[in-house]
Amino acid sequence: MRRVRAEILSTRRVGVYHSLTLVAPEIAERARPGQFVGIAMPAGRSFLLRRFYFIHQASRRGGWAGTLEFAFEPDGVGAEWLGSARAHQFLDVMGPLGRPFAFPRRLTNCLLVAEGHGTAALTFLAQELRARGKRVDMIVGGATEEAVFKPIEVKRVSQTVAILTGDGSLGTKGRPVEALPEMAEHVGAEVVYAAGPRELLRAVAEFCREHRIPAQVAVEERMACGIGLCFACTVPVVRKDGSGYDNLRACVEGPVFNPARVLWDRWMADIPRMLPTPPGGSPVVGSWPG
Amino acid sequence: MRRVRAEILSTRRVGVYHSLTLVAPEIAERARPGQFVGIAMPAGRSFLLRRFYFIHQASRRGGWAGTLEFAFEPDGVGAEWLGSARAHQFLDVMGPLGRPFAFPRRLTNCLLVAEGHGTAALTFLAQELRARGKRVDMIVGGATEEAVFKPIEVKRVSQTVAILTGDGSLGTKGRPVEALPEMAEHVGAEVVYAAGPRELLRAVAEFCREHRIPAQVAVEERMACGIGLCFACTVPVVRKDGSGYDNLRACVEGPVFNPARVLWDRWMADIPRMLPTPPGGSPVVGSWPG
Amino acid sequence: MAGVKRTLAVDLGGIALSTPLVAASGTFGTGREGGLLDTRRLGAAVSRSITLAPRKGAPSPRVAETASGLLWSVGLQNPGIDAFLADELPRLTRTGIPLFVSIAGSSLEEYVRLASVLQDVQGIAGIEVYLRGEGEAQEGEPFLSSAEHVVGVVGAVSRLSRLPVVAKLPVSLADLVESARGCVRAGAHGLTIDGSAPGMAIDTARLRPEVGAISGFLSGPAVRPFTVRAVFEVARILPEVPILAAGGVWTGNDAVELLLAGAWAVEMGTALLVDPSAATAAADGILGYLKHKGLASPADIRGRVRIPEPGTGEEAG
Amino acid sequence: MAGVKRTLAVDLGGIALSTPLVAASGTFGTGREGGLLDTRRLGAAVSRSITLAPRKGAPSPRVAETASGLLWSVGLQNPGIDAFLADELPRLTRTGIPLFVSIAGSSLEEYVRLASVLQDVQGIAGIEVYLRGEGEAQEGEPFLSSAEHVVGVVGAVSRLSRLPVVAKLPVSLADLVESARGCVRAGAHGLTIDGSAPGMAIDTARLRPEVGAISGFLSGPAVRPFTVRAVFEVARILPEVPILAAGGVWTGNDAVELLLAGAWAVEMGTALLVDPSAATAAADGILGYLKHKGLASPADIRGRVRIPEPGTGEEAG
Ligand SMILES: Cc1cc2nc3c(=O)[nH]c(=O)nc-3n(C[C@H](O)[C@H](O)[C@H](O)COP(=O)(O)OP(=O)(O)OC[C@H]3O[C@@H](n4cnc5c(N)ncnc54)[C@H](O)[C@@H]3O)c2cc1C
Ligand SMILES: Cc1cc2nc3c(=O)[nH]c(=O)nc-3n(C[C@H](O)[C@H](O)[C@H](O)COP(=O)(O)OP(=O)(O)OC[C@H]3O[C@@H](n4cnc5c(N)ncnc54)[C@H](O)[C@@H]3O)c2cc1C
Ligand SMILES: Cc1cc2nc3c(=O)[nH]c(=O)nc-3n(C[C@H](O)[C@H](O)[C@H](O)COP(=O)(O)O)c2cc1C
Ligand SMILES: Cc1cc2nc3c(=O)[nH]c(=O)nc-3n(C[C@H](O)[C@H](O)[C@H](O)COP(=O)(O)O)c2cc1C
Ligand code: FES
Ligand code: FES
Repeated sequence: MRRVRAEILSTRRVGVYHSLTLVAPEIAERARPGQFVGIAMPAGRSFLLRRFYFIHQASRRGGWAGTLEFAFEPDGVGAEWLGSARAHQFLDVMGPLGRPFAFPRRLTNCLLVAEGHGTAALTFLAQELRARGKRVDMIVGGATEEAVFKPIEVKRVSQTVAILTGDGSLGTKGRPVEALPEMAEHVGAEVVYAAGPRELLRAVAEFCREHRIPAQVAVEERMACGIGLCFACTVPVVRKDGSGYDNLRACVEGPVFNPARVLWDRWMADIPRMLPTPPGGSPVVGSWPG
Repeated sequence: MRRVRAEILSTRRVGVYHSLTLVAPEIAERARPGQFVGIAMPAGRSFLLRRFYFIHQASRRGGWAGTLEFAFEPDGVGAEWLGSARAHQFLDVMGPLGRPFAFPRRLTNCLLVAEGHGTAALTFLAQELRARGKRVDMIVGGATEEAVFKPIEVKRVSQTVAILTGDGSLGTKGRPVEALPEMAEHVGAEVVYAAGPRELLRAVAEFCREHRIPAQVAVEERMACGIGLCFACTVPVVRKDGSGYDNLRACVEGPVFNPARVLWDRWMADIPRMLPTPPGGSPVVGSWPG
Repeated sequence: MAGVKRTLAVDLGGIALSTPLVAASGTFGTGREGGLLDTRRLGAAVSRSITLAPRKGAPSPRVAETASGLLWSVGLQNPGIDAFLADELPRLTRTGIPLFVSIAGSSLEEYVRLASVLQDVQGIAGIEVYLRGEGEAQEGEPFLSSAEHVVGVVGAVSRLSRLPVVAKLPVSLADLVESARGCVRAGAHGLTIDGSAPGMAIDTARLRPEVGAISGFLSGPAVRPFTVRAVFEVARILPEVPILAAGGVWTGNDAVELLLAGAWAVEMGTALLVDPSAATAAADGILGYLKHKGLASPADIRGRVRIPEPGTGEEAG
Repeated sequence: MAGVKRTLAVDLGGIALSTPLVAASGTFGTGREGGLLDTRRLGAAVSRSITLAPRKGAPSPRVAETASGLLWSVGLQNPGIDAFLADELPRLTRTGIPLFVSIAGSSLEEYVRLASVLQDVQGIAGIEVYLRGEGEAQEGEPFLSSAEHVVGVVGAVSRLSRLPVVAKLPVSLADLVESARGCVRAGAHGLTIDGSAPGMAIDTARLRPEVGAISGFLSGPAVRPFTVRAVFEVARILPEVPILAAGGVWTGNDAVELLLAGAWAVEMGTALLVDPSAATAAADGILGYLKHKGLASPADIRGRVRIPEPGTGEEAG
């Protein structure tokens, strides 16, 4: 884990995404799939928090040695600013953050399921799995063709590929999770990895539990520090001994979790919960009672 | 008074100042010396308020017709941002704001005293006075040579010039106000105009009252709206009939005031103080003769 | 959703506004400035706060910039109620925008006298009662520092007034929710919940307070979370009472946030000072939101933030 | 000024800190994270708030970004005092930075038990008492909602404690100044004035609160004016009492502003989360300021904001 002033080597548009390549050897050398970086916003802005992005590429060898790539949709204010950054500008970058995906020791057939920018994280994983002699198949998708991240690279790194888009503009119409049962059967999946929206991760969790396939998912939860200081980013995860659950920090104890142990209902509770009105009458919503 | 999206035609360094020229015909056509513009800060910053600058040039004729120039020291966050603006960028500009200097009808010999960026306002005034057949002499100054704004232009628009710098790096060592008595006598000043720090304006007020010379000064007070809505920018000014004083808004009732009517002690109270009304009542002073 | 007839109009319990955007007290000028303030989409405006006698206001500087905020202390500069009625009000009402007159006093008696004078005045939409404790201490306690004082003033004004009375409650008031309930029981027609709160800034170079009055009030986007919370809490217990929300509204999305929290309309202050057409932009933003959600009017989103029914919640502990 | 021996050291009434910069509760981790947090210029740190029993904390999301602010609601997630003492404290104290342990309870009894347990623990610089009303209602009134409750808790903890006790008072507390005075009379060694205050934000796209607990507390630069004002007011009446200021400190200049207002030291929370070396940068900033002004130590600027002598002023009204 390092914090560096990293120069932007290049920026480019990849469909709906912006992709930034940084010169950050201290981070690139240590980066593993599933890990992420935290980028500081510039001073004087009204938005203070770092933005966090999965590492898509980290080159340790060759002409690009010491570089690092990540990709994002410039939707909110922070990502929009980042999208306007130019080559040779410097960024305040922390990384690699979080626990990476674990590689299977014995098992061989790895099925990777990604949606949206999750694909950026999983192509990195695919490469590393291949380098370890694993078979990699991938299901990727997005709302539209433009939202499918680097489909050509995906094809390059995986044996077979299923692509699904919400509007059918590329591949099959639908969401990646829909291809999971057939694909898992077809490729003989022994391990499943996933990254993307919570609904996808949750569906993967259910499928894998049902079919007793070991799985790992990389989650996203709102973060403040990204390095474990503040307990902002917790996810409810059942203890190994099943004696209950703990709210674990996605930034240091994740973002990669065993989906079978995540309490999806609790984590995804669509509406926040609140205390009953106290006998006195006035609502106690001011502060969460812990 | 207009609000426009104005393109930056050019930016340049002038000593310690940044000078910006905007394409803003709607404002330039109406601008008169002593008036100012209000520049909006970009969205997403933690600093919200517009920054206000005296108009240094407003071209109604010739090749630069429709352009407008102002100058500033990039010391605080807002001015610093503005200093980083580049040609072809657009700014949200309001202007011309405030009441301009009045031109004397009968009197001829005008002495203009300026310090720091005040010189930017008064060179504009000098030009307009010259165009009306007045004699213009100027005293200008700043902390260092670099802080004397466009001394060559000053020389071009005035009959005689006295330059004073705090460190003696240009002209005489000292502050502009020190040259006032001699220069006023020497050039036979009939009217005095001033712009610059409050200490200067106050000294000009005292000198002119003593010597019964009509004067006008352009003040600066912190502003929020710049257009009269909020009463942020008030200056205590004695009523014409001497019946007391009013807190007048520098942005609409100023920034040009008759210095004889400004309650300098009250306005400049070094530590915040709520002063009692002077025991002798407020002084009765003549209004601007013209 | 074709066929939805969309409007920005809102009804504050009988006071009809063409939009839910209201120019906040102290940021609308005197009716003489005209020019740059874009009033087309203002549903109403509130005058600066008027006292019985003229007030010169606070020493300068009167404003300071803080992180996403504006610290201000104008000290209620105003010409007094008589001069206001003679010179200022006619110009303000001539704009055609429904006008609330804001009144401020140092004692219960002053408030009552101000309200009485306004009863016979034509063309006013209502009275907004300024309730910061600027008055003198009464029996040791600063005036307006307790819910009791606040409710006392609002009750007295409401009882004698034929005009709708809106109590402007600062979020920093102790017992805000209790005060709100009290004001309504005492006859207030509506409430303005004001997120601006007392603050201070120091010029470290000159070792002196940034504003002449030493401390001021903080407004602007920085304080919006306080406004949202206070509006939410008050609206939950007083869903039938028109609530205006002031504090940190800049964009259409900010306005929507406060409507969702329970506001019936929003006031804009700092935003108008910086961007004189902020209300028009905000109106467009609200319309865009309504359109996107397929809704017809601001009333459709009022108080619609989704929270659990009381009692169904479970402790996460 | 040659010859001035310059130091950042401060003495909080017997507690010696190498700098006036203190890591705020809830933003210093558990001692296991290490790595990026640059602790070289931290004069002290405060642990996250510890309760008797373990707490799982609030539902997610636990943070939201607002204009120059951070809205947070972690809900006091902590392992409980026993596990804290066994696993977390040893690591925290191993850093060598003076450590305050923050305690939080739902009742007077819980606070007393927490304080008792800490009496026998080695290596703690003091106790910071968290005083937000998170507890259950007592006789109808929410716990810690009044000065009386707050002073009661702080007094009970102070009486039994051999360790210095610092009461962390939220600026949103009714009667802040009275509470401060009461806490000191009841035995508190010092005070932390906390500018973070209850706020809420709503995701307008999804019509739901931005944080899982519905509302949270707002911290960060947005709230600094509240901290400055509260510190100024409390320090004026309690000039002999060590005051720590929390809320909006990011840069050295921010720290100086609060020292000028009367703080003896400042806590940094949000800034450390975003910039793990913010304290080092702030220390450099304070040193630069002292140098520029020719002063020797932070104590030389404490409370030195220039204001008029009481009594010489007149109401500007
Ligand atoms: C471990 C991790 C990895 C991520 N990897 C990627 C990635 O590779 N590509 C990518 O586009 N995005 C990724 N995100 C989301 C990313 O951090 C930003 O949140 C996102 O770009 C939106 O920021 P914004 O400034 O545009 O939005 P804003 O609306 O300005 O964000 C406001 C606040 O909410 C937070 N936030 C908003 N959306 C999310 C989200 N989905 N998850 C967590 N926090 C959020 C922001 O970080 C910020 O604090 C990742 C998040 C995490 C936690
Ligand atoms: C009528 C008028 C004309 C002006 N003309 C010029 C000019 O021609 N050239 C120039 O350099 N400056 C001028 N100023 C000052 C200018 O508006 C800015 O305040 C200055 O550039 C500092 O802004 P900042 O962002 O750098 O400082 P910051 O420290 O970021 O400013 C913080 C706040 O204080 C205000 N402020 C700071 N200094 C002053 C000041 N001296 N007067 C009023 N408000 C201040 C700022 O506007 C802002 O609201 C003028 C001010 C007024 C009122
Ligand atoms: C310069 C200024 C002057 C103000 N004067 C008054 C006033 O006289 N009476 C009043 O009730 N509120 C006054 N306010 C408060 C506003 O009406 C509003 O409640 C507050 O600014 C919060 O809204 P905002 O964040 O949109 O500015 C003033 C605000 C500002 C900025
Ligand atoms: C994520 C987070 C968690 C916090 N948890 C606690 C806590 O457990 N106990 C406490 O006393 N304060 C807690 N605080 C408040 C801080 O200690 C501090 O008082 C506040 O954030 C204001 O300072 P700042 O503006 O520098 O962040 C927390 C703050 C944040 C941002
Ligand atoms: S973001 Fe702070 S602990 Fe994870
Ligand atoms: S700055 Fe608002 S009235 Fe002058």
